[in-house]
Amino acid sequence: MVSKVLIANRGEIALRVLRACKELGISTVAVHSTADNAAMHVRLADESVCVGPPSARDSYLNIPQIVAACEITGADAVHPGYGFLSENARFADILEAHQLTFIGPTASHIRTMGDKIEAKRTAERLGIPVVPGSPGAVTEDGEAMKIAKDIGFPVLVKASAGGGGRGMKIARTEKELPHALATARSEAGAAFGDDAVYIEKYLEKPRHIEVQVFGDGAGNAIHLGERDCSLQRRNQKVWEEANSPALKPQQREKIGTICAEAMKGLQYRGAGTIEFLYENGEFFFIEMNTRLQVEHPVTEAVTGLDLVHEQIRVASGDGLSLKQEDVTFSGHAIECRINAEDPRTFVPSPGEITHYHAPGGLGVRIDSAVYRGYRIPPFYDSLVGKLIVHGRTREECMMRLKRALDEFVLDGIKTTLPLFRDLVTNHSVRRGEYDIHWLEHFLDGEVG
Amino acid sequence: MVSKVLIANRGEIALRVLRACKELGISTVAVHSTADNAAMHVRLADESVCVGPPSARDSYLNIPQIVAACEITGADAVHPGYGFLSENARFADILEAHQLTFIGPTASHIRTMGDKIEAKRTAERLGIPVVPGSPGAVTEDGEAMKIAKDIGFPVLVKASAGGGGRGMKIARTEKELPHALATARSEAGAAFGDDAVYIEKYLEKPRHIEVQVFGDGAGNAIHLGERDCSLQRRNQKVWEEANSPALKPQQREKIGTICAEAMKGLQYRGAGTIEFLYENGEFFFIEMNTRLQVEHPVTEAVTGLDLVHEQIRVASGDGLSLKQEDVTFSGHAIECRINAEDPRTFVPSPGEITHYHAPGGLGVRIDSAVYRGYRIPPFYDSLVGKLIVHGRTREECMMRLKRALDEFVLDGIKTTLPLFRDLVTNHSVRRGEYDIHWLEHFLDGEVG
Amino acid sequence: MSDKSLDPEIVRELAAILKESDLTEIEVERNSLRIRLTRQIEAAPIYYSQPPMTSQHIPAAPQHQQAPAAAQTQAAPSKTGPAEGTVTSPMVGTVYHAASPGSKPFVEVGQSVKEGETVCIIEAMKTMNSIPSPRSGTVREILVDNAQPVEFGEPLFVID
Amino acid sequence: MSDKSLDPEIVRELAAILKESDLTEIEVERNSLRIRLTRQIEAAPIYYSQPPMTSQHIPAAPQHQQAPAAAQTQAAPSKTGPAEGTVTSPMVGTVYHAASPGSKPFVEVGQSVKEGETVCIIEAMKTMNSIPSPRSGTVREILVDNAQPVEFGEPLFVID
Repeated sequence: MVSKVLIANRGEIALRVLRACKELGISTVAVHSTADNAAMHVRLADESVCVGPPSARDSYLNIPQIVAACEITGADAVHPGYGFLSENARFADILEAHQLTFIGPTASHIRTMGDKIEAKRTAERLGIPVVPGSPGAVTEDGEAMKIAKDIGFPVLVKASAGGGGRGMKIARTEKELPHALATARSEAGAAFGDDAVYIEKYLEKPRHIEVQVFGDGAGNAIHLGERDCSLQRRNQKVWEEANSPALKPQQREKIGTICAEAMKGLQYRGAGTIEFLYENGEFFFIEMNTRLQVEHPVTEAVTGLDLVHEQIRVASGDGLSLKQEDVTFSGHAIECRINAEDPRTFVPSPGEITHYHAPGGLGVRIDSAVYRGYRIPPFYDSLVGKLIVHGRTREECMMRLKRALDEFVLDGIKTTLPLFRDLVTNHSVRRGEYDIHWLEHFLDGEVG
Repeated sequence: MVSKVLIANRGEIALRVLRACKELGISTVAVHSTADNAAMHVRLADESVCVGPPSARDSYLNIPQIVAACEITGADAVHPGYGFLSENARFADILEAHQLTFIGPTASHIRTMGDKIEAKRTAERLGIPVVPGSPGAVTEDGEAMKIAKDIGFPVLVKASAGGGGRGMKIARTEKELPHALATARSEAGAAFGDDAVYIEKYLEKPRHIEVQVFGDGAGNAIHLGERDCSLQRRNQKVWEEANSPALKPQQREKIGTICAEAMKGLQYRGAGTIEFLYENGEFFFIEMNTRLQVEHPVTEAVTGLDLVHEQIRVASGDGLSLKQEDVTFSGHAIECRINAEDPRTFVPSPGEITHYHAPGGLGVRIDSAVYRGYRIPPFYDSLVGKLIVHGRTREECMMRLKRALDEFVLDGIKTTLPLFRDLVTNHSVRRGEYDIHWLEHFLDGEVG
Repeated sequence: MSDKSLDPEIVRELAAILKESDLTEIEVERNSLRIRLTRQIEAAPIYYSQPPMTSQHIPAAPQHQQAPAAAQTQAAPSKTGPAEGTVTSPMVGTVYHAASPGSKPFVEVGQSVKEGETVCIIEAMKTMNSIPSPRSGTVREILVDNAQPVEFGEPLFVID
Repeated sequence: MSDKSLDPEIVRELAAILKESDLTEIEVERNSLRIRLTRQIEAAPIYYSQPPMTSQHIPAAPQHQQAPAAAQTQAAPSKTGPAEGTVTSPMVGTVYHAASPGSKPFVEVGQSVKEGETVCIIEAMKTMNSIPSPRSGTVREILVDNAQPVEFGEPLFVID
């Protein structure tokens, strides 16, 4: 097993990784910017190294400094957390060149999944369902109609060179298709100087469902069920749960098995997440994240596994601690991402935490690196903590979440706690009836 | 189900019960003395009633005031927690007379188990193993020898009227018995004016192992496995774990089944704990507690059940939520009782908590009613919080406990946290090799 | 205090009072102006499920908490503590100002009472308990309504 | 500030009051205007696994933390912050005072250096980086040993 892990991150995830290391008897090195001298992960680590000024580019993203920190401390492995360098293939390459263990997948897998087109192609090859559409640009209206009928209406006509919604038109019926094609082409031409368009199935009200996978890098791989992260605001996940209120056990097993088999085929190493849009019983690949996710604790709550322990095991060459048949799902878990933001406008609210008291009791987990008197620096993301609640049923989980939210004291800054207090009693959320657009509609006052 | 529960207790257990009520959608009434106006359970309850001055006798033990508090708030049930009125049969009777639900067993069962002799007789009748001994006073040396040989040496000769160790002699061999009898008789005569003695099996190095039981009051009963509470100081439990490091699964099932069957026979209602001394594979009944125990969270951690939910269900007449075959045991859990006491002298240390930061992360539960700025009143017991840690194995649990103890900040008063930091790395504790005398020897510097 | 000119002298005055009187906080509010001064001891955390006003003042003066039992979250109790001559409830129960509905109240404001004279009845556990006046004097205030539930220590009357 | 006229003098006045009267906080609110002054921030919690001396002083003066990376728990850093003329490390690595073992050190105490002159080498990622003096002056102190690991911002020399 690795003996000294440098944690190339900050905030709650640095603390999360530090805890796992301590529990495995592994020494820890915290790196930090000058803005994070007083951070919890720095205080609790066995050693710490300041690697640069507040700007992330010069500190947490500064590869030479982080490698030098490994050298002067004798760390033999690096855990990148999420964000920052976690999906940086070059970083993984450099660590390897320095005989340092990167606790994550191979640089080549990071590269493959980091490229949208390559990722989709790879997913398709591995048997993962992708959004059906034209294989490439469609130039002829007759061909377009044939493809559209094949995949079924509604369809989306998208500019091949596109982005940002321009050159994007929905055709809900056969009748609407010619007009959609014409409009998209002319918009695409005007916007990108290239009028090539392609056709894709359009999902009206999809859910975001993702499957947690784990591989040992030698062809063994398992899945740990799904997480439902449909409650999003501007593509930022806000509330995640496992299991999804929308899936039946057979569906879980089916998509899970597909993902696990794909990871076996890829000889994937470590933790990964395969993200899908889900609608009407069908899954459509979005992307794969080749790292630990923010929302991994809900999977830990329902499986009883420690995913960071597992990552370190795999990175140390000890393989997975369990087989697929040993994985069981028990109860229900929800995570709320508590951000230092105004709960309505989402304007960040850095500053000093004047009172802090986390809820406790049965089934409540807090992952947070803040404390009373801690000053949230304005340089990094606004996540101040995660509240993860487990119950035997979704109903019990929701009731427990409600009481935990009521107990939470976090003063001095604005947080999204009031939003969660609204959501936990909301009728639609209680019934699990939401899609990826629901939260934005709710915030706009369009749904109750 | 009951609709409004008055919680006739204070501190962490009042908060524990309050949380369960909130999770079940039941309204809560806190009662408190004038010393506890700022207590957490008062702050978080839907309603609160001050029932008297600081002295427990005039407030938390003041039955008329507590019943009056039910009247003015319209509470229809009372949860007594542990201690205070929890094993007061008269209180249970009075509540019944006022058509209030007592969340606990019948007054008659409280009475039976509250009387040492009656409890032992009842246990024996129900098939629970008791310490073998003479059925009553032994007057004749020959008879004494016959009994001693039957139960096996060493034996204890005890004054029938005794207490406090006087008139108590150990005979390790047949040869020692006549002298032990003579000495015990003369000491008993001198101390109690009654020289009657009886004989009991003497246990050299027993463990304290207790079985959690639950009955529905209608003849259905289950057991939830055991807790090992051998780490004690002056008969006060300090550290509890489930499962016991000393028991094999078959032993757990055997003693558990005996206890569950006994509770069926008794038509026991609610939560109860049957305490045993355990030595060389044998169990010997000590007493039965007809209430929730301080250490119930370790059972919750390994079974996934919420014992207070279960108590409220049963008290509401909804029966047990599960059958014996649905009970499973998963992983290992340890509870540390953090007291406001000097960690070596155990002198209480009331006062203001100047810093408080509880550990978080996977597998860590905190049950505590204190907070930064809270002033621990000198009138009640010194428990400031319970740290409960769960892991997939005992080793993982111990490592997690160690890192959680390292994170715990509780300043301004002395606490027993340093003792637990010593224990968690102690060789004997790590191997689970301890009996009920071990901790006192350890504190005296006699074991390492 | 006029809106336009905040005289710093007033704050200095308050600060001096705060210090010499060993208080922890002074708050002055008049019309749109509000001045608050604090000193030393940390305030306890504010809990979400109760209005901060109530809970914040409890630690500072526990014996002065006077929120009616069944309505703790309704109104903040008097922040200054009981007035001289306050008679508090010795028990939990329901207050009655008269021996039976419709009969004359035991006491009224302005009335003289003798020590030991019944000033109200508190019902608890179906029992009517006569509450005697702790002193002879004049009833200045009646602080509870008829049939109001009270907790231990809750102010009932001002008699001096 | 547009609320009629907030004379900054008032804030200065309030600050003086806060300081001289040993308060911890003053808050003034008027219509849409609110003034709040606080003083004397509490020390952060003390963590068990690190000596309080180190961690307590971090919040007060983050830029002054100078504990050597690999020996953070050994000694408390200077509490007063770097002296005038301190040259800090621009990178993480291992300091060498001479170009090769046995050769003459780049600088010694009392020696004059010119701006841009190499004062030491820091090795990081197998690369030797020359560290130039940021100014011309006299070497007053050498704060790190040869072959000592340093973190970003760690004081190396005092040159004035």
